[in-house]
Amino acid sequence: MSHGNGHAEAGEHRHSPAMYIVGYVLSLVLTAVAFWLALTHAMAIGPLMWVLMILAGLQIIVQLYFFMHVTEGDGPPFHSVALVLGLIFTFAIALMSIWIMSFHSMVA
Amino acid sequence: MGRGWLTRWKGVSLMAAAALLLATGCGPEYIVLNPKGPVGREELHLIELSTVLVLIVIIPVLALLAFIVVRYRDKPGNKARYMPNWSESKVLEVVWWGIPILIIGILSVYTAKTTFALTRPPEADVKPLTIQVVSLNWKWLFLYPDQKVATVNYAEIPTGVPVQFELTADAPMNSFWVPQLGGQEYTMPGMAMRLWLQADEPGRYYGHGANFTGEGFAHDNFWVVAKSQSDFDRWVKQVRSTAPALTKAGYAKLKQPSVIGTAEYSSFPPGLFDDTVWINGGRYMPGMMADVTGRASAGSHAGGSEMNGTDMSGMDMNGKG
Amino acid sequence: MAVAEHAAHAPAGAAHAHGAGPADGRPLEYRDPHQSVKILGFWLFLATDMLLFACLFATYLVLRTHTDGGPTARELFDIPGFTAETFILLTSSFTGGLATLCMRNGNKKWLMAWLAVTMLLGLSFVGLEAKEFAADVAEGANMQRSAFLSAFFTLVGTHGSHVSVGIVWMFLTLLQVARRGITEITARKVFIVNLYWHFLDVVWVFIFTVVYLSGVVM
Amino acid sequence: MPAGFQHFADTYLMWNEGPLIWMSDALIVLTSLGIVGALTYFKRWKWLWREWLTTVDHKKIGIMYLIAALLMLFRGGVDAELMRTQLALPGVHFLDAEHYDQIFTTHGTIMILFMAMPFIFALFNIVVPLQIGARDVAFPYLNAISFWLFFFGAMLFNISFVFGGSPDAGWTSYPPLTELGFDKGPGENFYLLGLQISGIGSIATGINFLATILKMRAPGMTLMRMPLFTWSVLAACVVIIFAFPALTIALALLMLDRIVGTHFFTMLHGGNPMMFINLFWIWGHPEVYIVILPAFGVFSEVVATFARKRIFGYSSMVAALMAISIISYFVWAHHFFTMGAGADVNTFFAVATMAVGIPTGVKVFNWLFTLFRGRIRMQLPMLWTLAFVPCFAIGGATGVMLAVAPADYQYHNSYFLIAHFHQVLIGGVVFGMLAGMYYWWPKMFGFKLDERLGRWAFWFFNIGFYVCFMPQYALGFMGMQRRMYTYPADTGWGTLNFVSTIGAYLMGIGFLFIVLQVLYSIKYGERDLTGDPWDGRTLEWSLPSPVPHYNFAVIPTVTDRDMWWVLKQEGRTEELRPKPEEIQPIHMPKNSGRPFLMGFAFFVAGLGFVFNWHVLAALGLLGVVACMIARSFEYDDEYQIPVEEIEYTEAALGRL
Ligand code: HEA
Ligand code: HEA
Ligand code: CUA
Ligand SMILES: [Cu+2]
Repeated sequence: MSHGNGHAEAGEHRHSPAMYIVGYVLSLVLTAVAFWLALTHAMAIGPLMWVLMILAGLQIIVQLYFFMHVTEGDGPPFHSVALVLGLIFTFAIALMSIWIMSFHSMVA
Repeated sequence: MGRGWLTRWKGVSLMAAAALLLATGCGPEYIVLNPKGPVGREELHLIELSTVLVLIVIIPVLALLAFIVVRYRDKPGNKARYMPNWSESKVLEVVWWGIPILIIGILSVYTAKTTFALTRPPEADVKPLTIQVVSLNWKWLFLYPDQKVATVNYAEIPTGVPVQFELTADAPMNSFWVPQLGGQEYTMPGMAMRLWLQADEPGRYYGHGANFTGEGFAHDNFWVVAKSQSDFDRWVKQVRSTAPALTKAGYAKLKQPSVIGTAEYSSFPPGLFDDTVWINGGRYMPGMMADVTGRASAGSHAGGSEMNGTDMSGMDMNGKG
Repeated sequence: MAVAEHAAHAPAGAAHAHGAGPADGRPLEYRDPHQSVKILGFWLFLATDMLLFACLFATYLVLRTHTDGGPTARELFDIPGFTAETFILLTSSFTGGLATLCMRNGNKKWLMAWLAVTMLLGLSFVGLEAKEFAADVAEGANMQRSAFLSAFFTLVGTHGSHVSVGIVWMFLTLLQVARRGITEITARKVFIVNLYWHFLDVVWVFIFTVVYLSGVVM
Repeated sequence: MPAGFQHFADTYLMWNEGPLIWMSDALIVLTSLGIVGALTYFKRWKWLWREWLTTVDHKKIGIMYLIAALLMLFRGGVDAELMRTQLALPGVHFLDAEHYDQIFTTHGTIMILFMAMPFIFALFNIVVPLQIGARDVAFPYLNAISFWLFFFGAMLFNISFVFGGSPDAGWTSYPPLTELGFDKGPGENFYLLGLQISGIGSIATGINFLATILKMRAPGMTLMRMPLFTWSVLAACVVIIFAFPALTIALALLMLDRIVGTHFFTMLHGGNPMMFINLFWIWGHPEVYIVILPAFGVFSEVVATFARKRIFGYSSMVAALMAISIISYFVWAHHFFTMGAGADVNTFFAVATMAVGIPTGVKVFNWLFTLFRGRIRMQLPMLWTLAFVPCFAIGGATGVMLAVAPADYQYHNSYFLIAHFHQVLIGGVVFGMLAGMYYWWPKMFGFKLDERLGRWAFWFFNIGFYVCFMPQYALGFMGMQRRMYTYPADTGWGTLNFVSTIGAYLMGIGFLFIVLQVLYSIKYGERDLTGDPWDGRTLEWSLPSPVPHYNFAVIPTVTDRDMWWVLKQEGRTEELRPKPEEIQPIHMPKNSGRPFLMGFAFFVAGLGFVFNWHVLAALGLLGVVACMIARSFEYDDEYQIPVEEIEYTEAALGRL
C-alpha cells in the first residue's frame, strides 16, 4: 500500500471540519469581544483586565481542544500534565515577579 | 574499619559541638553573635531559635545513623535482626512527615513575626535620626539631611536613638551591613530602601559592603561610631565648623571608582540623595519618592512621574521586610 | 500502556510494519511509536517554550512603565495594525488546523494547499509586524530608546521570529509531503508543525491582551 | 614583532597578565599537542571520529559526560585551591583582586554548570535506559546534540581564561556590574554565550529523558515499579524543562544589553537591574535541586543494594521527589531577602523555602530505615552515601536557618552562606555523583575501581571537607563577606581561614587519590565478569558489563519492583537471558557527525558574538541552520542488527 492515499478509513476521524469551524468561530468571537471591551472602555480598568485575561484563557482552551487535539495521544495524557504545570509556573513567574518587583510593603 | 567509623562519628559530633559552642558563647570577634543594638539582638534570638529547632531533628538523625551503621554492619556473626523485605510502616511515615511539619510550622510563625517587626523602628517613642547612605565604587557616602553634614566611610550616631538609614547606590548594587547593629540591606541604584538600626552602647562598629562590586570590593569597609547624644551633637558642630563643603563637582569626583580613606563635609548639595535615586530610575518606583522625600526635591519631579494615575496609596517603601 | 510504548524498540517487524492495522482507530501520526514519542517530546518542548515566553512577559510587565520620557504604549500602538495581525494569525491557525484535517483524511492535495495558505497568512503577519516595527523605529522608538521599548521589541520580536521559523519549517514539511506523500513520518511532521503554529497563536493572544490592548487602555 | 600581531597578542592572549596565564597557556598548548600527537601516533583519529565524536549511543555519550565532568572538577578544584591559597593568611598578594575575581567566578560557574550538570547527565545517560529496559533514549540524535552543545559551551567558557579574559562578576553575574558601563571586557560575553549554548543542550536533555522515561519503559514497568534513580531523573527533568528557560531569557536579555544596546538592566534609560536578579534565581534556585535530585536517586539505589533490603517507604520517596521539584519553583526570592521587596514577599518565600525541608527530611528518614534491619556492606558507594547523610543533614539545616528571612539579613553574602552551599553541593551532589560513579563504573567499563585507594580518597576528601568548611560558618559569624580577595589582619579571620585552607588541600589530595585510583584500576582493577558485582537489584545488573550496544537482546517483561533481586531470590534469573527463538533483528539509530558539527557551529557563532565579529557569528549561525535543515530531510537514520550478529555477541558473552 502506498502511504500517499491510504488511511482514509472512516472510523478514525474524531475531528470533522465542523470542529474546526466551531473552534475558529469561537476564537473570532472571543477576540472580537476582547477588542470591543477594551476599545470602547466599557468597564473600569481593574475589572477589564480580569475579563481580558479570562477571555485569553478561554482562547487557550479553544486552541488546545479544537485545533491542537490535546485530548488525543497514546497512553496517559502526560502532555496535558506538562501543560498544566507549565501554565501554573507561567502565571507564578509573571504574577510573583510583579509582586516582588513592585517593592511595596504591607506595613506602614 | 569498624573502629574507623566510630571515631569518625565522634569526630563529627565533636565538630558539631564545637560549632554549637561557637554559636553560643564565643569571643568578641564573633560580631554577629555580639549585637550591640535591638535589631541585631532580635535577629540573634531568631538565629538561636532556629539553631535549636533544627538541632532537635538533626541530632537524632546523626545519632540514629551512628547507631544503625554500627549495629547493622554486614559482618560475620552479627545477630541484629535482618528483615530484607520490611519496607512499609504507616506509623513511622506519619512521624517523619509530622515532626518536620511541626518544626517548620513553629519556625515559620516566628519568622513571619520578626520579618514584619523589623520594618518598624526599634523604639517608638524616641525621635529617630535619618542618615542617607549612597554606596559608591568603592566607598560609602553618608548624608545627614537634618544635620546637613556628610561623611565618607564612617558614620557617627547617637546611642539609644533609632536610626533610619535610607539606602541607595550610585554604582553597581552593594549591600549595607553593620553586623553588630543588625542585618544588611541592598543599596540599589534607583531605589531608596530603609533600614532601621540602633546602637545601645558607644563603640566603633565594623561595617562593610556585602555585595560584590568589582575590583575594589575587598576594601569597601566603613565604621559606624556610636556615642552619647551630647558627644554626637558636639561632633556635628565640629564638622560643620571645620570641614569643607561637598559640592556637585566634589560629588562627581567622589563617584569615580577609587578606594579612599574617610572624609567629612560641612554641607552637601540639597536633594543630592533624591536626585541620585531619581536619575538612576527612582521615578519608576511607585510610592518611593513620596515616602523618601517629602523633604527635598520631590515636588520638582512629581509632574514627570510615569506612575501618574496608578494607585500609589499604601505602597510604602519599607526597607526591611 | 507501557506495553504499547515498548513496541518502539521491540524487534523490527511489529513496530515497522507501517500502519499497524487501519482499524486500530488511531490517527496515522500516532501509529508508529517512533513517531508518537516525538509528538510527546514536542509537547514538552512547547511547555518549555511557554516558560520562555513567561519570562519575557514578566520582564515586559515589570518594565512596561519604564519609558524614560520616550514614547509610551498608548502613543505607540497602532490599533488597526495589531487588529489586522490578530485576525490574520487566528485565521492562519484555523487553516493550519484544516491542513491537519485533510492529512487525516488522506487528502494530500488539500493538505498542501492549506499548508500553503497558512504560510502565506503567516508571511503577511510577519510582514505587517515588520512594517509596524519599521514605523516605530522611524519615529525614534527603537529598542535602545528605553527599557519599555527594549522589552516590547524583544517580547513581540521573539514571537515574530518564532513565526518566521514556523514558516520556514512549514515550507520544509510541505516539500517533504510533496515528495513522499502522507506517511507516518510526514504525518507526524505536519501534526507537529501545526502544534507549533497553534501554540504561537495562543502566545499571540496573550501578546495582544497583555501588551496591545492593555497598552492602549492604560 | 609586527604591530598587528602585537595588538592581537595583547588583546586576546593577554601576555602582560603574568605567570598564571603563561602557565595555563603553556599547559594548554602542551596538552593539545600531546593529544594530537598521541592520536596520530596510535592512528586513532578515525577511531575517535567513528566511535566517539559521531556516536549516538547513550552509554558512550554518558562516558563522555563523565570524563568532561571529572576534568571540570579538576579545573574548578584548582581554582578553589588557588582561592584558598590566597585567603590562607591576611594581606596575601599571591593573586591580585582582578585574578581572584575571575577565579571565584569561573570556579562557581564551572562547578555548577560544567561539573555538576554533566555529572548528572553522565548518570542519566548511562543508567536510565538500562534501568527501564530500553535500547536507547527517546531521541538519540538529539541526545548527541545535547552533549556537543554542552561540550562546546564549556569550551567557549574555558578558553576565556587564555583568550580574551575571564568573566569576573561572580557566577551570578549581576548587572549593572556586568553591563558595558562597568565591564568592557569580553569575559562577560564568554560567560553569557558559554552558558547559553550549554543551557540549550540541557533543556534538550530534560525533554529527552522525560520522554524516555514516560514512553520507553519495558512492558510491565509501570511508573510505580520504576527504580528510584529513574524517578529522581524524572523529577530533575521536570525542573529542568521549566526552569532553564528562565536562564535562557536572563542571559539573552543581558546579552542584548551588552551587544545591541538595549536597556533591560542598565542603570539609565529605565532599566531595572533587579529584574535580572529575579530571572536569574527563577532558574538558579531550581538549578540546585536539579543537581541534587539525581544524587538523591543514587543514594536510594545504593542504600537498598548495600543494605540488601528493599527501599523503605517507596511511595513516600516518590511523593517527596515530586514535592521537592514542584516546591523548588516557589522559593527563588530567598536569594534576595535583603533586597527589601516587602515583609509579605519575604515571609511567603521564607515559609515556602523551609517547606522543602519536609520532603527532604522524609527522604533522609527513609534512607535510614532502609539501612535499619539491613545488612550494610561498607563498599565505596556505600561509604560515600553514609558520609552524605550527616553532611547533607547539617548543610540542609543551615539552609533552613538561612531561610529564616530576618536571620538571613545577617548571613547573606557571608561565609556562613558559602559554608552552607558547599555542604549541600559537595556533601550532596559531589558525594552523590561519586557514589554513583563507583556504583555504575563496572557497568560502564567492566572493572571495579580499587577499593583501597578509594578509601584513601574517601577519608582525605571527607576529613578535608569538614576542616575546610566548618570554620567558614564561624567566619560568617565574624562578619567575613564572600568574594573578598584579601582581608586585613585586625579582623581576626586569619586563623580560621588558615585552617580552612588546610582542609582544601586535604580535599585536593583526596581528589588526587581518585585520579590515582582510576589509573591504577584500569590496569589492575578487579574485572567484573558476572555483570552483577554488587549483588544489585535492578535491571541493569542483569546485563553483562560492559553492556552490548543494543542493551537488551530481548526486551524484558517486568513483573516487580527490584525485579532482578526478586528473580535472584527465587532462582529465576534465567528468565532474563535471551532465548534464541525470541531474538529478532534490532533497529538502532545510525551514527551521525552532524551533532558534533552543529556544536562546533554554535561555538563559532558564540565566539563571533563574544568579540562582536559579526561575520563569524553569522557564519556560525548559518552552520547551525544548515545542520537543522539537513536533518529535516534525513529519513534513513536507522540500521538493523541482524539476528546472527546478536546471537554471536550474546554467545560470546556466555549468555546463550
Ligand atoms: C545542591 C545544592 C543546594 C541544596 C540542596 C540547597 C538546599 C537548601 N538551601 Fe541552599 N543554596 C545553594 C545550594 C543548595 N541549597 C547555593 C549554591 C546557594 C548560594 C548561591 C549563591 O548565592 O552563590 C544557596 C543559598 C541558599 C539561600 C540564600 C541565602 C542567601 O543568599 O542569603 C537559602 C535561604 O533560604 C538557602 C536555603 C536552602 C534550604 C532551606 C535548602 C533545603 O532544601 C534543605 C533541606 C534539607 C534539610 C533540612 C536536611 C534534611 C532534613 C532533615 C534531616 C529533617 C527535617 C529537618 C528540619 C525540619 C529542619 N540556600
Ligand atoms: C558543585 C559546586 C562546587 C564545588 C564542588 C566546590 C568546591 C570547592 N569550593 Fe567552591 N564555590 C561554588 C561551588 C562549588 N565549590 C560556588 C557556586 C561558589 C560561588 C562563586 C561565586 O561567588 O560566584 C563557590 C565559592 C567558593 C569560595 C568562596 C570564594 C569567595 O567568595 O571569595 C571558596 C572559598 O573557600 C570555595 C572553596 C571551595 C573548595 C576548597 C572546594 C573543594 O571541594 C575543591 C576540592 C578540590 C578538587 C576537587 C580538585 C583538586 C585539585 C588538585 C588535585 C590539584 C592539586 C593542587 C593543589 C592542592 C594546590 N568555593
Ligand atoms: Cu525601591 Cu521603591
Ligand atoms: Cu536557593
